[in-house]
Amino acid sequence: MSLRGRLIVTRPAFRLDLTLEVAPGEVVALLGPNGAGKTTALRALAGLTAMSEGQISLDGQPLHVLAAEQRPIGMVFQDYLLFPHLSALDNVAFGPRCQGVAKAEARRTAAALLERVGLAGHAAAKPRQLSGGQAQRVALARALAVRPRLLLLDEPLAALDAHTRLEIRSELRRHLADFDGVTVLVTHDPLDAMVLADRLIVIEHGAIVQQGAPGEVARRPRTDYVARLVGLNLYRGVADGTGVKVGELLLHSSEHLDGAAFVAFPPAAVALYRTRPDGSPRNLWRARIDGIERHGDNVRVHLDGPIAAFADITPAAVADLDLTPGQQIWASVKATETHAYPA
Amino acid sequence: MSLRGRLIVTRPAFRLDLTLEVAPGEVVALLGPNGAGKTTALRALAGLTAMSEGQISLDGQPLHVLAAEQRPIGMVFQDYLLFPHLSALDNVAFGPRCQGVAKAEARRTAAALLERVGLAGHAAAKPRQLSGGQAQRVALARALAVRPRLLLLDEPLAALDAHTRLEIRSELRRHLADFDGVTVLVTHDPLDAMVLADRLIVIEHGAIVQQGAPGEVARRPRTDYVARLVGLNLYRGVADGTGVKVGELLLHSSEHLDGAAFVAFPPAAVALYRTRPDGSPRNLWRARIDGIERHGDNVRVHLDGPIAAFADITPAAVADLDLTPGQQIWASVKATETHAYPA
Amino acid sequence: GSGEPATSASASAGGEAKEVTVFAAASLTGTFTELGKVFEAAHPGTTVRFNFGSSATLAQQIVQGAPADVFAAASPATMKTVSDASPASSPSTFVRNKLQIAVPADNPAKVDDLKDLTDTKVKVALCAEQVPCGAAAVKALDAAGLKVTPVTLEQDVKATLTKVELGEVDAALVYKTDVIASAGKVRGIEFPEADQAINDYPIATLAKAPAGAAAQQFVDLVLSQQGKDVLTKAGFEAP
Amino acid sequence: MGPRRGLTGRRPAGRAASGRLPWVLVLPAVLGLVFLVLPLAGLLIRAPWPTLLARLAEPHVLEALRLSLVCATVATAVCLLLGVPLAWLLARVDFPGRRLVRALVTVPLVLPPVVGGVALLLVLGRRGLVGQWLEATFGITLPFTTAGVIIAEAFVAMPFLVISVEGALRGADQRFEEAAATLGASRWTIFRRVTLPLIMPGVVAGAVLCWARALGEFGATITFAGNFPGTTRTMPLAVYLALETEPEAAIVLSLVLLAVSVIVLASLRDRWVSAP
Amino acid sequence: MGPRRGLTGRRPAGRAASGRLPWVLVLPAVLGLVFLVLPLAGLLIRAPWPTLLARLAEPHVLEALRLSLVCATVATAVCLLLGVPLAWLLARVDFPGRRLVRALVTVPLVLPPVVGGVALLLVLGRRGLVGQWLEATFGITLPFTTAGVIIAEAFVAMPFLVISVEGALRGADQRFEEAAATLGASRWTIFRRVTLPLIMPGVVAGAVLCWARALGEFGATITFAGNFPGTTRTMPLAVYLALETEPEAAIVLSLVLLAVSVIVLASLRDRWVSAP
Ligand SMILES: Nc1ncnc2c1ncn2[C@@H]1O[C@H](COP(=O)(O)OP(=O)(O)OP(=O)(O)O)[C@@H](O)[C@H]1O
Ligand SMILES: Nc1ncnc2c1ncn2[C@@H]1O[C@H](COP(=O)(O)OP(=O)(O)OP(=O)(O)O)[C@@H](O)[C@H]1O
Ligand SMILES: [Mg+2]
Ligand SMILES: [Mg+2]
Repeated sequence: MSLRGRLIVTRPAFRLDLTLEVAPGEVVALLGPNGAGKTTALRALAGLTAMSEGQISLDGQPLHVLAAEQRPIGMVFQDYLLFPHLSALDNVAFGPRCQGVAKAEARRTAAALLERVGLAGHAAAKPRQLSGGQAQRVALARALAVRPRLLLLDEPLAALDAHTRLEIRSELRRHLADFDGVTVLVTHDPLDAMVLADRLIVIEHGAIVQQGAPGEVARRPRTDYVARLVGLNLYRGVADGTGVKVGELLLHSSEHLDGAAFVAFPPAAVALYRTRPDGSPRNLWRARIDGIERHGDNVRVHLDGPIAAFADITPAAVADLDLTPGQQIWASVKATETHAYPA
Repeated sequence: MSLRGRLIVTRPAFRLDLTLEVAPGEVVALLGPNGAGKTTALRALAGLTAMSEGQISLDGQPLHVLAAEQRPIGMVFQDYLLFPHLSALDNVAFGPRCQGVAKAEARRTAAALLERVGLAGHAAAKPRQLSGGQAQRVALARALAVRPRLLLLDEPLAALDAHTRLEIRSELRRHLADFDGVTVLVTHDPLDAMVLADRLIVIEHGAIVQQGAPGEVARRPRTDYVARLVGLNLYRGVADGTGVKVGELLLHSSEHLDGAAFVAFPPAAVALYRTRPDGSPRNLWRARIDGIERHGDNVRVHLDGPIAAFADITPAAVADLDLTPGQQIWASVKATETHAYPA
Repeated sequence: GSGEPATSASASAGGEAKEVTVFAAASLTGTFTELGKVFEAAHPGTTVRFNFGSSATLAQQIVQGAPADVFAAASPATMKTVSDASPASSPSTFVRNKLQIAVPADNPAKVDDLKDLTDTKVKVALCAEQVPCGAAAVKALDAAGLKVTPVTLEQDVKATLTKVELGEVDAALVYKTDVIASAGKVRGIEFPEADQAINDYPIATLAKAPAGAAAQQFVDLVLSQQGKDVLTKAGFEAP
Repeated sequence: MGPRRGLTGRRPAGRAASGRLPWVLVLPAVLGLVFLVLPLAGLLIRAPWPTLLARLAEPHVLEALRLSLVCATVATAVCLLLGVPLAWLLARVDFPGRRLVRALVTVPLVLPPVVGGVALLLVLGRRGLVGQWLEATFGITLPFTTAGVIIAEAFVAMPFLVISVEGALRGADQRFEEAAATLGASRWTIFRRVTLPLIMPGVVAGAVLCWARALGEFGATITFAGNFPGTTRTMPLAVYLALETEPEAAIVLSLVLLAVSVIVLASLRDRWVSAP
Repeated sequence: MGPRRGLTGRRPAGRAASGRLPWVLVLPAVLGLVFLVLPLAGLLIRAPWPTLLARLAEPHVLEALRLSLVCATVATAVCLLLGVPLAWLLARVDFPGRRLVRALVTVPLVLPPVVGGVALLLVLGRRGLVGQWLEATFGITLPFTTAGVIIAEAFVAMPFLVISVEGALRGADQRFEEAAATLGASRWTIFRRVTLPLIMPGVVAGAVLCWARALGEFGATITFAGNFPGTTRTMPLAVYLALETEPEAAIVLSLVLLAVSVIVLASLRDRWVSAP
């Protein structure tokens, strides 16, 4: 294990307590709702926020005893924190200069990195002359320039436009693939997490609630937050054979289980009917329409009832069914589309 | 027309020149790559950046002659700019206080708004005690608190986690639906744009390159940026009947057209073959695999060749075809899946 | 004459409770404070307010309309500044001050007379020519036909004395009164040429003095034998 | 008092592990501190400790001390009232001749205080440009009154306030002011509710300088306001007179003044000097 | 010079349309400015213009002026060297007794300058605590030398620098320093390459105060360094002595000093006083 540690930060009204183990070359994505403690965790790793307890080791060496400037880290801050008095180029060259690289050499490195994030033309611009996305790319280049052993990225792509995001993501991915250090990445974008990370760690209220390979987490969410992140309806209930009792409702799935269990299905698997249908779907319940909104090419219907659920249907279906908020309706999901797993 | 104006801002190496017309109650989304001038446009509307020429009128009254504080606006900044010395509550109450609302009343309004963005528990926190997403929500509440006639939102949801984003987006949507003023929204998220906006305006290099209803823009992108935003492969060529000549390649579609034309198709419509297939797809070309990356549940393959294209295929297909970067391959798209329209 | 002197400083609401405002050179601080007490005892209901400062500053203040009744200056020149600007009663010299050589108590440079000051190894402080003690020093040295190169030309006699007290210089020319006031921290050495460089202290009531007769009474006290006693005790010479 | 020891101190929201203190900063800092404080040691050694208490009990000492504190505090208030807006004007409004005005603000600093006092007399004295008119119209005379002391102190001390506050204003991030403007705040509201709280450390620094300078002011005061016990004789003037008669007393008085000012300043809570 | 006119001026990256200037700020600002500058008018009126040029041509005036400028500038350099680190220590290192040390830094401000001079003599004079040793070991005596003038000026002026720079440091956003630390910058590098550039306006403000105060310094200088033409007689000393005999000459000398300082300060480019 290359990074290994227990991070404990106590604040009035907030406590972070994480155990992290990351292998060399591994990219871990921290996910979690706002205020979950992701930034706090990165700051503790960087040595910017004092830990109240715990320890961290990197490559077997204790890290928590070192001051921030002695840790072999590179960090992208959520709000960039580019030095306002230095040009983009000098911002990027700052780290190498601190490591004793000669000025010309540091500037060469910096120019190459700016080139890679598509900002060769803005090398001379001061941060206040950069747009939000440009600033974020400079911040990324600045963190990469120090060739860190531990790369800490706090939403490094949040301000990028879709196009640039793709490119920078690929660029970052290439970079991370060659990188034998440890990367901890905070993101709100499931796609970023899936593309960039080898493992996801989901934090809520300062504690890990789920972790695993991206596919595993996506298939078997264990909290509402994760379920929404990956776009699933998720319930917790008690399984008995192929049925999972969620509140009043019994949901059937194809898996055999016993005891506490999760059951999940995608919104697109939910079918809606004006009158009670008479067909194969095993899971059927009466729901009330709580809201309707466009969602990509489809329409997302919020359902209330024995279970709260989202249903994705086509605009044509909305018109056919003449759906309006407040209306009572029947909802069904095929047992083969639901997925049950132990809680 | 409620907002009507021509915005011209000239900077060394950058020129913004937009003509805007927005109806009362309409929500317009400004999209565009990083550095396109979106923030600059909002700042000009807010009176924070001096226009070199042009004029703006709101509800028939000239706006550009007013100082920022006299304009009936509310603005969310890309980097929030919460007042560091005031609590979240007082940040939100600041605007109403400036409008002469009594202190207790202003704080009540502010508390209600914080409640609506899910931060009732953080009312007393200073900005530096808020996480990124929390700060952004306070900034949104602060802008809404002044009951502006013109709402300017610069990436108001960028820092929110997926779950909160959904909620705040719905909240914002409800708010905007009741709002009879003009809203100009900057975003990089196509989904936000689709859900929130009545009309999209795409800016590149300071000029409008496309505008229209979200569906229209999504179906008929006119620039690479828009195409990637909505996830299409887009080419510009010369049409002659049902064929559009793109470089060397002739792409067939079901539409009849003549002259300069765009042709677009989704990555999922691209099929890949190891050997030349012998079937119905009319569009077939030889391509080189430039890169492969996970993309949601599928795999996105970057293709080089007579045209650059993305193909989305299932992981199973990747395994079956044993695809590797650098490999030569055949790609095909059915004519019914391509969509041609005049340039 | 412009401006009735204001009543702010020397408020005399009725006629009985009077106030005499005396502007006096800082070197008179000790003696005049004592005389003020004597005066107040002799004239119940009348108070004496002193404004001590550098004679030049006081002169400036009076010229600019300060509500002074009596001006006691440390040099005839400053008194002249005042009487030129606004008529004062004819000034009378009430004391004179004589120079002495002041040396630190242990007299490290073994200075005995004025001639020793010409030795370049002896650090000497003099007052600047612009201030009375400096002018007197120049006169005395001229009279002796000596040329002394001081290390500093001090702005007033107290500053000069401080340098001796702290041992920064080996000798200085200061007034006898200052030597006496230093209470043994410096030693005074008399020298004959001092008689050629006597400094006169003039005193006068100012025209339109708000205190009127009381002002003249204070001047009279200073000029009286009682006044002389107090002043000579402090080292001043009677004129 | 070695700063090294301090590293064990807690830093509320501080860094996990502070790096080594850079000697290239600490060394000159300690040197500077020694340079500023050592002369005080000299005074302390020379002070006539046995008679100290007796001297302090003298009523005129307390009187002068009280006058000094009152005048310096009022003068600081006046400076804040006039100086902070002036600093704002210099930092935020771009008017022609601004550089000249900024340089002119330093005039009272460069003017030897005694000359400053003379200048004040020339303008505000009974026969001065404005003083004449003040007396004729309102019957106000300023010289030789406590008000005169305050004016002299304010005149000498205000540049310190103006220049430090202007520095703070220029260092502050103006984008918060922009945000306030979009919320409908007038420039005055912005100033009061956004700018001022943000630059509070600079204002406090300026006020401290201003107060301390006013407390120690001598030349302009004695020239403009005279040296009357009870109304215009502040501690520095008392020190001056004490130097004439008994130098030891002068040291005692100085030490009293110092002690009081150090106590007042040291009791300024850290909160006041920190950014929000 | 009415600031109102200035609104027509161009503001490089400024707001589109500036709001009305708030009179509640402009009025006190103008009042403050008048208060600071009016006494100068008094001096200008009293100045003996016809003989002015003749007086200026006197060689000792130029000599004193040169000495003043050199000493004030060197003293400012010394203050920057020692004072900026001291300010950093006070603002960034949390050591016990910090509040007391911060208050002690103001000692030279509160001390009447003459007493300050005496205190310096007690420490650095021929028989002073340190001075004795300096003379015995290195043969250095400071009183009555130009170095003495510089020391006296630095002693009196340094608090201004320290306190304004500390104010600026406390007002600065420390998160940039954190960002620099994550890039491996030592505290010294952070200070030099991040903190210092960010607080430059505060440092310049402090240096201006410091320089101007040193230029006008009188009491401590004459007490510690004495007054000898060519080596220790700076302009304020010349002014003071002139005041004793011919006030007009004193005014001329003051005006010369003022004019030079205003010219120097007004030629400070705006760039130096603005945040990056
Ligand atoms: N300096 C601080 N003092 C006190 N509380 C703080 C401080 N900084 C953050 N918090 C609180 O600690 C919690 C965790 O904050 P953190 O910034 O780590 O969240 P996050 O996971 O990064 O959220 P986001 O996705 O919104 O950026 C939040 O509830 C926040 O309000
Ligand atoms: N103050 C400034 N001075 C000079 N150039 C600037 C300034 N601010 C922005 N620019 C430049 O103007 C262009 C437009 O910037 P703007 O901030 O409007 O972009 P944007 O569309 O908001 O981009 P993003 O999506 O990254 O936020 C960019 O090229 C930027 O570098
Ligand atoms: Mg965060
Ligand atoms: Mg932007």
